Amino acid sequence: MTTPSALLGVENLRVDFGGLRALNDVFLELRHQEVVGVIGPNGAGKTTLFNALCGLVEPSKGQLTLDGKSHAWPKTHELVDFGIARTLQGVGLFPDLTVVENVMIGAQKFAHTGFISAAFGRSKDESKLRDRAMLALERVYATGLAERRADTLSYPDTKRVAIARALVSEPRILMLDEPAGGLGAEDIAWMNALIHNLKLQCSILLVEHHMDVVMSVCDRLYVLNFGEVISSGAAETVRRDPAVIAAYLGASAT
Amino acid sequence: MHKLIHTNVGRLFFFVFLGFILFLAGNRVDELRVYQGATLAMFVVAISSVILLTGYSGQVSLGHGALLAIGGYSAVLARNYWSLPIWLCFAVAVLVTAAAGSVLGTAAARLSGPYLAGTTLALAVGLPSVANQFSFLGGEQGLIFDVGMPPESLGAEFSPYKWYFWIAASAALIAIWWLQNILRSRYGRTWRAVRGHEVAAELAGIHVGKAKTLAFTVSSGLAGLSGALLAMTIGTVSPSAFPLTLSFSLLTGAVLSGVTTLPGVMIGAVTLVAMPEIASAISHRLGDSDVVTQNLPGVLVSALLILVVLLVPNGPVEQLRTLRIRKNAKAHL
Amino acid sequence: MSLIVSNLCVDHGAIRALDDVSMNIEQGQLAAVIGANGAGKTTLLRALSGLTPATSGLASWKGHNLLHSKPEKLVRFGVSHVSEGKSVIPELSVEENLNLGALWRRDAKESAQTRESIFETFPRLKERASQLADTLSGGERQMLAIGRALMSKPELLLLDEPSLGLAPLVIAQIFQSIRDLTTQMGLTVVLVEQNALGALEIADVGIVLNLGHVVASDTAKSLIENPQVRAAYLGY
Amino acid sequence: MFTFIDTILIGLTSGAVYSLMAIALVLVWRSTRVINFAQAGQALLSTYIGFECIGRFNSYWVALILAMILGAGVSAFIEIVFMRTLFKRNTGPIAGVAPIIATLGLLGIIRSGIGIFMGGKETIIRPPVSNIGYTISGHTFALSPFKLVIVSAVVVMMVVLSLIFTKTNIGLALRASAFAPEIARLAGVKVDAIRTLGWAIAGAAGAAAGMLQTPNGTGALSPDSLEFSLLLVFGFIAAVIGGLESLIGAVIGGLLLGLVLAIVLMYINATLLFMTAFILLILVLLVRPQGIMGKKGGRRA
Repeated sequence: MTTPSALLGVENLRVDFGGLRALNDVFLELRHQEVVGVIGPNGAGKTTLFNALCGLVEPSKGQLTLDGKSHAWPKTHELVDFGIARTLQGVGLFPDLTVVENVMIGAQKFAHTGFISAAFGRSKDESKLRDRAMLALERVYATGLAERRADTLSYPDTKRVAIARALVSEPRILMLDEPAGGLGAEDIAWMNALIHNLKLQCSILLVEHHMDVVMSVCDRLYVLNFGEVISSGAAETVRRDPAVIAAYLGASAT
Repeated sequence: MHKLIHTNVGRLFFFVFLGFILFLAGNRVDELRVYQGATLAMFVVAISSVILLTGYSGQVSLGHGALLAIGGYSAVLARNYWSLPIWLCFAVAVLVTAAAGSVLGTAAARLSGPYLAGTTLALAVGLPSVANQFSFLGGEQGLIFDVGMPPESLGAEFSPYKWYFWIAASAALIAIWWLQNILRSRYGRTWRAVRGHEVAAELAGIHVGKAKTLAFTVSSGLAGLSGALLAMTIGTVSPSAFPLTLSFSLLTGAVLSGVTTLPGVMIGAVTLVAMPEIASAISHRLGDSDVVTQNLPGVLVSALLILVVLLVPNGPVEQLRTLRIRKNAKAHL
Repeated sequence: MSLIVSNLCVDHGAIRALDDVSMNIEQGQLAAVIGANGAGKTTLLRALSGLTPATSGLASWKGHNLLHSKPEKLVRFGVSHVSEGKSVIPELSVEENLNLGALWRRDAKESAQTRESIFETFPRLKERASQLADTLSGGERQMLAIGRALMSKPELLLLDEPSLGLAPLVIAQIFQSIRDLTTQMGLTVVLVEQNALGALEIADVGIVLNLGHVVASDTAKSLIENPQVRAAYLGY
Repeated sequence: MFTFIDTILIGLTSGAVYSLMAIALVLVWRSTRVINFAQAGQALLSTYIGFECIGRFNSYWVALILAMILGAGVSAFIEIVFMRTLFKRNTGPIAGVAPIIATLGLLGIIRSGIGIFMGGKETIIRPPVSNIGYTISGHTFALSPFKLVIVSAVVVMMVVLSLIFTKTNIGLALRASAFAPEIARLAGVKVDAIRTLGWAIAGAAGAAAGMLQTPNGTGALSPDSLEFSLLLVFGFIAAVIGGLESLIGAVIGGLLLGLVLAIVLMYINATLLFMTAFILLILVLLVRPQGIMGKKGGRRA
């Protein structure tokens, strides 16, 4: 089912929580230079799908392919090495680090200073990491925030920094978990433009509730309901799918 | 000056300068103060070790005394059995304790807060009793730790206590310089990130278990060093030198220092050194009864601990910093 | 004599979750509050039941101020909240879950009667009375959660997404019982739902939230036809 | 054979007291998510109160009851005065550690405070009935009338506690507040008051542990006595082995620890007691990081 050229493919994914089946037979494909949206009503399993991809929950079964080759489900800390970076719904900045330090954590995979050299104060790649971090901050227009502590930022700013922290690892796949969630209209427009911009650099997998953002940035959509894919395809087609409309607006009670 | 401290070379000079000041100071005060200086240096290292573990990597240790014991005993054994030079004994203490810490840390990384607290507590209570089991550890009386007389080149008047102070102060300076370098490097950043948000740290490619184990290992190394210093200042190692109250005092020191800030460490160390003296002054006023003299330090330390946790939970230094940030934020508006 | 909310604002840290929300619900009405995820529906209920402190604004029930009171106090005043995600305690038995709602009541006989009437409404709960709530299906849990709230003799019932994660047939059942309960017991109900059409069909009035604002508020019938409902969900 | 029977008897009696202490810790953990290191200190304080009561009323039994009541009061006081303030203010980077540190501070104050006010006096609590073992066919077993009292007192208290928890409204409120405080509040339970009650019951259980443990040992009561170090450390290890969440777990943990320690004591060597407890703890936690009856952590993100 997966196209050989796909960057990332998921088939037959199943996740159980105790007796509850959170995901069943879920499939998904992300190709080069593509923005794919995962949508669906509350509790449909979208975040669970992200968590399964990131090794935060363990699938009961399912196959994963990276670059068309079958692959074991990665451990969370290995994702960066596969070129996958993810933002979290709750943002998850490190509160007592400065903004630039937060982003430098994302660039960890480029750091090579050994423990002994670090102990003797010879961290050679420190300035390189900082440069990378500043570059990433520039891409989200947040260089001005670099020296602020993360816990002093406004909410929209934390979202920018979180994206910069994901970008700095130069991912091929960027997973955004509700990038527009909790933002006001102005910031949503800004986020929309940013995602359009990022499209040029990497493929994006997106969970989002704001349908105008979804419709504006996504090439293709997967719609989840009750843990299953109820519709998938080009964004415009999916939006007209009666099954999707029913899932969102609810079926008649009688 | 402030800017200079922020470069690595600058800090190295700063530490050398600090060492020089200490050297001058050591020549100008009486024997008791010199002895207290050595104890102070020991506490600085020990509290830094607790701060690193609790403040930077977010793991609670109620049993640091046990790690100090490992360090103390290994230094003494290295001295007594292989007659190693004194600086090598300290190195042995650091390495052995770090190795023990890495084993413990691997187990600790799997445990969440209360379980880790319980395990370290049990270790602190359990470990010293091992000394009673094996005769080469000297049982209840323990072993004598003799670091030897100061080199003759220092002159005839150079007292042993001054020699202890020299050793302890230079060990502390080297350890703190070394620790600061690590905390400013990507390792320190990684620990703070793990404490701040484990999942986000993992997503950024950090192996959380390894990071925690490394923190435990480094912290243990420092604890081992301070254990050896403690053994040197009191001249022996024995189970009773590392009681549960030592572990608790170190935690108190760390809280007073503001668990997350290394610069505050002097506050904690000075308090721990000064406490017995303040207590004896007060108990003297109360008429010098035995029970008061024995228990007053405990009351004072504990009361201070509770007050700090209730009033300035992140320590005085951190509290000031937060105030400053708030002020700045207001100024921005 | 009704539920009056005016200019209610609630902040979650730096995020404003509810912005200047006003509504007026008559006693005995079933009001459906609908909107997509993140619209602020849950926050509204949590503010009304005292779980989340409001930043500013007013909310009153029968002339009594709801804000700045603790939830355990408001229960005694007739406000019962069934929070999101089937709010039952899985470690307790079905009967214990129900009894929990009446612990504060001093009228043992009447509470027993209330329990019987709940068992009549949801016979499934009676069959499973001694089982742990953990063994219940999703629909049964929702019934239990509503039953627990009813044990507190509420006059104002706040329901947070009772349809969440349930199969369509079960949703229809639950909605029907909510409608029946409202009519029979003369309750005032605020029903927060993502399942807009289902909720509006049983409701008297409807309120549409989007990004923390009220974007529409009308009788349920006319809202069903209203394009703003679709806009709030599907972006068109 | 006799030795083996004695081992089991010693293990069960000391295990019963550890269980009682572990129950106290579990009650506090469940109601406020705090490990109360001051528990042993509170037990010590209550036992001193009990000692004074014995002097005044000339009855161990009256003293036991009074010590439990006053122990409950002290515990409730600590919860209201310290824990509530702590939770209200506590937001900084040491949020997770602060309550532990505060209870350690309390432990220190209680111990040293008692040391100052009572340290000079000789204080001995004699068992109300003989603590000399029964002799059957020439062998004196490690089972004395007082040990029987200990075991039956612990059993009675456990039965009473489990009846309270499963059969009464208060018990229902206690369990509901422990498992799901928010739902309990929505159901009208005054969770704050229930937390204080949880601490109070824990205080009573700890007081009982102190009053039973002291005469079972040397009978000498002092702030640094071995008995209270045992209660502090072993009660705590028992609770952690049991998983911190369940009262049954606490009992299992206490008895398991008691038996294992008795085996070491009888067959190997008393100096290894603490080390054995540590190793047992590590072994249990390596197999089950959440303790025997503890629940596995949920989803992380």
